Amino acid sequence: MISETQKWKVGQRASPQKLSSSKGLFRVGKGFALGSILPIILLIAWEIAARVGLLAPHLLPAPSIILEKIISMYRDGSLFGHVSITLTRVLLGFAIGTAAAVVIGAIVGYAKTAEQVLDPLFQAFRSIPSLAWVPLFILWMGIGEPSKISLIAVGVFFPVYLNIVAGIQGVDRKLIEVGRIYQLTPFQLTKRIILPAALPSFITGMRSGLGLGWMFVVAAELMGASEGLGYLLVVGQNTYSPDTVIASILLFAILGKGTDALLKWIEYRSLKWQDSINNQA
Amino acid sequence: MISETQKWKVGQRASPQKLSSSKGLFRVGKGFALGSILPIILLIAWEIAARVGLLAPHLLPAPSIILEKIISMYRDGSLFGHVSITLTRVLLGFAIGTAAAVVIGAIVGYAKTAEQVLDPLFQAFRSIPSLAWVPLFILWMGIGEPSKISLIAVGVFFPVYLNIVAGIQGVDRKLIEVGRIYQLTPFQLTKRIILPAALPSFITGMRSGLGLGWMFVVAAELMGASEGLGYLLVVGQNTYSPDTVIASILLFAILGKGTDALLKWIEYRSLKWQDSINNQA
Amino acid sequence: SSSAKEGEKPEKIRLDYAFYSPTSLALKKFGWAEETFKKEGIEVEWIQSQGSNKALEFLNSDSVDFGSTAGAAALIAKDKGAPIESVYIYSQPEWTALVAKDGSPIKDVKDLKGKKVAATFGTDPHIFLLRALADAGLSAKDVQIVNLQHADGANALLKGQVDAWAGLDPHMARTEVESGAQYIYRNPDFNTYGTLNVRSEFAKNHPEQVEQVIELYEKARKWTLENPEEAAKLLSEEAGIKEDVAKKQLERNNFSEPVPGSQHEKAISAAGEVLQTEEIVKKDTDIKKLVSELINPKYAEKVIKK
Amino acid sequence: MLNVKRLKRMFNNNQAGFHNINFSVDKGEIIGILGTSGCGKSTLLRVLSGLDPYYEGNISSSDEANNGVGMMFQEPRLLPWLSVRKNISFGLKKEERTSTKYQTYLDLVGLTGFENHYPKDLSGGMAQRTAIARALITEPEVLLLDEPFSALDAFTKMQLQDLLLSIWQKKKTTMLLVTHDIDEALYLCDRILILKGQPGEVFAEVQVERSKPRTRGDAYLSQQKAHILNLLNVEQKAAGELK
Amino acid sequence: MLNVKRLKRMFNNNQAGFHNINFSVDKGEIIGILGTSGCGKSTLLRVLSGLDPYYEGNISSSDEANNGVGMMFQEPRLLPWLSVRKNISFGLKKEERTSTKYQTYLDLVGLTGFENHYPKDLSGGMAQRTAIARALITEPEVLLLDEPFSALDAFTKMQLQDLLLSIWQKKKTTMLLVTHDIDEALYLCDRILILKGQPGEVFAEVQVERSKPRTRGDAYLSQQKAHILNLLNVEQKAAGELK
Ligand SMILES: Nc1ncnc2c1ncn2[C@@H]1O[C@H](COP(=O)(O)OP(=O)(O)OP(=O)(O)O)[C@@H](O)[C@H]1O
Ligand SMILES: Nc1ncnc2c1ncn2[C@@H]1O[C@H](COP(=O)(O)OP(=O)(O)OP(=O)(O)O)[C@@H](O)[C@H]1O
Ligand SMILES: [Mg+2]
Ligand SMILES: [Mg+2]
Repeated sequence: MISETQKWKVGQRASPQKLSSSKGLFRVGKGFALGSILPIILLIAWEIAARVGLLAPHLLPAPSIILEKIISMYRDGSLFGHVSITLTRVLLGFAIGTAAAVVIGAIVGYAKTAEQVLDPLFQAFRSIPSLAWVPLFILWMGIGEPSKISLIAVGVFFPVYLNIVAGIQGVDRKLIEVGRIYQLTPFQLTKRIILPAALPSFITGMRSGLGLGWMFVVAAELMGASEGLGYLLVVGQNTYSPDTVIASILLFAILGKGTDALLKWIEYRSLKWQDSINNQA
Repeated sequence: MISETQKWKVGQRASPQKLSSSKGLFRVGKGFALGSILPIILLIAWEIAARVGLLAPHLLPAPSIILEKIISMYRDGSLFGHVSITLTRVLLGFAIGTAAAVVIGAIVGYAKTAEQVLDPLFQAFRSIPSLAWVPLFILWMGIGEPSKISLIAVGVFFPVYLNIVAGIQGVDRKLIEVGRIYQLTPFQLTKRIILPAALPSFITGMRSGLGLGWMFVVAAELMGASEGLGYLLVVGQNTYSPDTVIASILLFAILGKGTDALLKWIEYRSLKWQDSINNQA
Repeated sequence: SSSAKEGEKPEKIRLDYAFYSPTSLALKKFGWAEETFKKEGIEVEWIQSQGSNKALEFLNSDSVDFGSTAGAAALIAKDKGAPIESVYIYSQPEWTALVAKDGSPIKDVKDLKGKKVAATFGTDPHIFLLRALADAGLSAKDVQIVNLQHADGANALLKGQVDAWAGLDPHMARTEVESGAQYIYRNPDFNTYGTLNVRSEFAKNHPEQVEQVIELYEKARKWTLENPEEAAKLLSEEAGIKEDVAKKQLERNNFSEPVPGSQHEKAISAAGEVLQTEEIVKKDTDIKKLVSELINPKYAEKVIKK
Repeated sequence: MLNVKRLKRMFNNNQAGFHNINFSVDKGEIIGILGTSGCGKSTLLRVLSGLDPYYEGNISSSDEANNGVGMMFQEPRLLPWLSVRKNISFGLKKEERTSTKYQTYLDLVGLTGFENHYPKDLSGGMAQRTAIARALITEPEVLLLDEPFSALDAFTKMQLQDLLLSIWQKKKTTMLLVTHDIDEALYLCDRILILKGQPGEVFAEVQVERSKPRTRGDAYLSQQKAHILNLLNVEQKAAGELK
Repeated sequence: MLNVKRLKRMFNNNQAGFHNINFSVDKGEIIGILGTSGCGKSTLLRVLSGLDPYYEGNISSSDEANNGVGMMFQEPRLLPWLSVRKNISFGLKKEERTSTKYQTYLDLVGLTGFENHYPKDLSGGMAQRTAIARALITEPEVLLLDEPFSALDAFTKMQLQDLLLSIWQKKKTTMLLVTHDIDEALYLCDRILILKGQPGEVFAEVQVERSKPRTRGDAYLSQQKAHILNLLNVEQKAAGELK
C-alpha cells in the first residue's frame, strides 16, 4: 500500500488538512469518552452475565452488588479510611523509593565502578517477591508504619532504578560532551544534562514503579494493618466475601489509574520539547 | 571544580590514555569480581552476626545453614524439580507476556485512537496486585499450568507494554519521516524504524517485566502447585521454617540475577550502535 | 515495653485480635483491657492477626506480646525454635472439616482415594485431612493434595477443580450456607484448639500481667457464653460476614475448657505425630517433650482456681 | 509536471514559515531554491514531499512519479542502528536490500571501506555522503534535496555535483535543490527561486540559460552570481569583491 | 601558546583518524583547518579540547585559558529540552543564566523573537546560529570552531564572519577554525593548515599575510585561493574556473 500523500498525481494527494482550532477541552473530553468505552462495555457484559446466572454470585458478584458494597462502605465512613491510609502509604513509599532510585541510579548510571559493585546486588534483589520481603521487614522494622512504607518503597525502587540507569546509559554522548566543554562537575553534568536527557525513561520508570507500589501495598498491609485496601483484600479473602475482594480490586484499579493519569500528565507537560510523533504542530 | 583536561596549561592536561588492549575476558572477570564484593561482604557479616548470636536462628538462620538446606535439597533431588519448574513457568509466562505487550504496545503506541480506547483500561489493571488476580484466574482458568503461566504473563505484560509505548511515542520524528519518504506501510514503519528506535526502552521493559515475572510466580504457585520456588516459599512460611523461606529467597535472587544477566548481555549486544557513554571507542 | 526488666511493669502490652478468636473481639470491643491496665499506667495496643502464621510472625519478631493461634501452628513454630508458650485456650473450635460439593458422589473419607483434595499446607485443615485419612486407613499418598489458600480452596471446590476440600471457617460456614456444600467428615477432636500464646520472655518478666490478661480473657469468654446472639452480631460486624454465617461459626466453638490440660496436650501431640510423618515437624523431635514445653497451664490454673 | 498555487504554511501565529508561493516545475527540470536562513525552504520541501499535510493552497501534479519522491533532508538522518551499507540500502525493495547494489553508490560517494561502520563512527561529511547515496540508490523520478553538500569540502562537493549531473543526464530526474551555495545553484539549475523574508515569499526567479553540463566560473554565470548576490541584499561592496 | 607534537589519534586499525600532526598556535592567532571530508579535522578539535583522551603524542600549552575553551561542534548539539534562550545561556554562571545577557547574542546572530522556541522548531541555520551564540556568550579565550557557518546563506554567513572578527578585535581570542569554505578561511585566518589523506596528515601550511580586517575578494586572497585549490587536488580546470 502506497501512502496517498506520497504520489505526485492529481487527485491522489491528500487535500490539505486544517489545524483544528477546537483543541483543548474538547479533545480531552473526547479522549476521556473513548477511554471509557471499553470499561463500560466490560461492566455491562459482566452485569448481564451475573444477572442471567452465568456467574455464580458467591464467586463473582455483579458490578451492581460491588457498587452497593462500595457505597455502603462510603456511608459508614470506612471507605475514606481505607483509601486515604493506603494512598498515603503508597505516596510516601513512592516518594522515598523514587528519591533513593534517583540518587543511586544516577551514581550507578554515571560511574562504571559503582555499577560494577552495586548493580549485580540490586538486580538480584529485584526478583525477590513482595511476599518474601514481609517476614524480613517485620524482623528488621517491626510492624509499624515505617516498615510498611519501606516495603512499598522497595517495590517502587527497582523499576525506577532500572529505567533511570538505562536512561542515563542511553544519553547521547554528543550532549554530554557539550557539558564537558563547559567544565561541568559530575554533579552539574548529571543535573543539567544527564537527568533531563534521561527524563523520558525516568518518567516511564516512575509510572512502572507507582504500579508496583500499589502491588506491594498488599504485602505491606499484611504487616499488622487494620485498615487499607490491601487489608480489605486480604480480609475479604480470609472471610470469604467476594464482594469485598472485588470492591478492593476495583478501588485498586481506580486509584492506580488516577495516580497514573497524574504522572502521565506530568510526562506530557515535561516532554513537550521531544521531537516525536505526539508533539507535532 | 574545573576538570583538569579542560585547561590549557602545561602539566594540567591529563596525559594521554592508552586504549587498554587487555579487554575481553579480563574485563569480564574484573566486573564479576567487583560485583561479588558486596554480596560476599553481606554474607560474611550475616554469618558472623548469626554465629555471635545477634540473630536468633529461628528467625534468620546463618548462611551456612541455608547453604546446607540447599545442598540437602540438591542431594535429594528436589532442588532441580523446584528450580526447573519455576524457571519453565517464568520463561513461558515471560515469552507470552512480552509477545502480547509487543503487539498491543506497538498498536497503542502508533495509533492515537487505539491508545485512547485501550490504554486507560491497561493502566487501571496495572496496579492490581498479584494476589488479587489469584482467585480470578482460578475462576477463569482453573488451577492447572495454563492459569499459572497466564498469571505470570500478566505480570510481565505491564512493564513491557508501558516501556514499549513510551519508547514508541518518544521515537524521533525525523527518523519516522525517513520511513514515510520511502512509503513504508504502517507495519513496515513499525518494524523497520519504530521498533528498532524504541529498542533501548523495550529492553528495559523486558528486564523490568522479567523481574515481575519472578514476583508473580509466588502468586501463580499459590494456585495448586506442588513444586516450585514460590511453593517452597509459601510452604516454608506456613510451616515456620525460616531456612526453607530464606533458601527460596536466595534462589529467587540468584535465578533472577542470572536471567537478568542474559537480558543485559542481549542489551549490550544489540545496542552497540548507540552513541552513548558506554560505547566509547 | 518488652525490654523492661524482670518484675518491673511493662510500659505497654500488645495484644492481638483475630476473627477466628471471637473472645478477643469481645475483649477489644468492650475496652476491658484498657480499663484494667490504665489503672497501673500500662498502655494497651491491639494488633490484628490475619491468621495463625501472622500471629506467630508477630510473636517471633517481638511485635506482639500475646498472639492467638491454632494449637498445631504454635507447635510447629515451637519446633522451629519460636520462644513462645501457650497459656490459655480461648476455645475448642470445630473450624475445619472435609467438604464436598453439593451432590458429589463422595460420601466418605474412603471415597477420596485417588481424588484431588484442596488444603493449605501446614495449617489445621491440612492436619485434619491427614488425620482423617489415617483414621480411614489411607495415607497422604492415596490422594492428591492440592495446596491452595483457604479461600481459593473453596472456590476451586465450587468450580469443580478439586473433588474435596479441607475447609476452614468462615469459608466453610459460608459454602455450607450459600451453596449447600456437604460434609464428608467432621470430628471436633481432630481440631487442635485455639491457644493464646505469650512470648516466653514476656511471661518470665511479667508473670502478673500474664495472669491479668488471662483474667480479662475469662471475662470475655463468660460474656460470649452468656450472650451468644450478641457475640454473633459482633463477629459479623467486625469481620464483615453475614450474621447467619457468624452464628454457624460460633455454634461450632466450644468455650468450656479454658485451662490448658491433658486433653489439649493429647490432641496437640496427635497432630504433632501426623506432622512428623509428613516431615513438617523435625524427625528427631520428641513430641511429648515439645508439647509439654509449649503448654504452660500454670497461669491459667492460678487465675481460674481463684 | 508540478504546479503550486498560493501555497502557504505558517507557524506560530504567522510569524514563520512561508506564504504566497507560486511556481511550476517541468519534467526533467532542476530548480534551485535560495534564500535566507529560516525563510521556509525546508518547510517547502516537506510540504511538497507530502510529509507536512497542514498547508493551505494548491499543489497539483500531472505525472505520476512511480518510484516515488526521493528526499534528502537537511540533516543526514541516518538510522543509528544500521551500518552504512544498510542505511544506503534502506529504501530498496526487500530482495535488493541484501544484494550488492549498494556497492556502486558507496563507491560513487567515496565511502569504500566504510560499509560496516555505524553512523556514530562517521564524520559529518561522511554521514552526509551516506545520506546522498541513500537518496540516489532508489533512482526516484523526483528528487528533493535540502542542502545536500553543505558539509563537504570543495573537492568532494564538485565531484558529487558532477555525480548529480550525470544521473540527471541518464534519467532526466526532476530535482528541487535547496542550497546556500550560489555557484552550486548556477552550475546545476535551470531556474533559481529566491525566497526572502520571514515568513518567506518568492522574491525573484532567475533563469539560467546555459545548457548543462556547464563550465564552472563561466562569465555568464559570474554575472548571474553578482545579480543574485544583489538580490540577496548582500551589500554592493561584498558582492563586488566576491565576483 | 599551544604546541602540538607528533599528535596521533587513530580509529579501527589505523585506517581512519589522523597522525603525525605538528603545529603551534600563538595567542590571538586564528588558525584555519582545511581538509577533505573524513581526514580527521573534527577529531583533532576533540583531542585539543580535551574531550578525547585517547591520543598519542604531546600537547603542551603555556598559557592558562581562564574562561576555558569554547567549542562549537560540527552539529548544533542544542539541548532539546531547553528553549533557544536557555540554550544560549547554557555555559554561563548560575547568576548570569537568568539575566538578559543572552539578548545581545540572540540579536547578534539574528534570532530576535525566537528566544522561546525549542530546538525542534528551528530551521537548520537557526539551530546553527543558536550554537554560535552559545559558544560566544562565555567569551572564552580559546575558540574551537567546527564548520560554524556551514548551514547559512551567503548573506548571513558574511555577517557572522564579521561578528567573529569584531570579537577577535576586542578580545584577541585565539581561534581554530575548521571550514570547507576557502574564502572564509582566507578572510579570517592568519595561517591555514591543510590536512589530507585518511588517516589525515598536515599536508601544507599557508600563511595569509594580510592584516585583518581584509577586503573580500582581494587579489592576493584570490591568488592564495587558487594555490589552496591546487593543493586540495581540485583539477586545474575547476580551480581556474572558480578563481
Ligand atoms: N568513534 C569513532 N570510531 C571509529 N571511527 C571514527 C570515530 N570517530 C571518527 N572516526 C573516523 O575518523 C575519521 C575522521 O573523522 P572526523 O570526524 O575527524 O573527520 P572530519 O575531518 O571532521 O570530516 P568532515 O569534514 O566530513 O566532518 C573518519 O574516517 C571517521 O570515520
Ligand atoms: N514545527 C515547527 N514549529 C514552529 N515553527 C517551525 C516549525 N518548523 C519550522 N518552523 C519555523 O519555520 C521557519 C522556516 O523553517 P525552515 O526549516 O523551513 O527554514 P529554512 O528556510 O530551511 O532555513 P535554513 O536555511 O536555516 O535551513 C523557521 O522560522 C522555523 O522556526
Ligand atoms: Mg532548512
Ligand atoms: Mg568533521
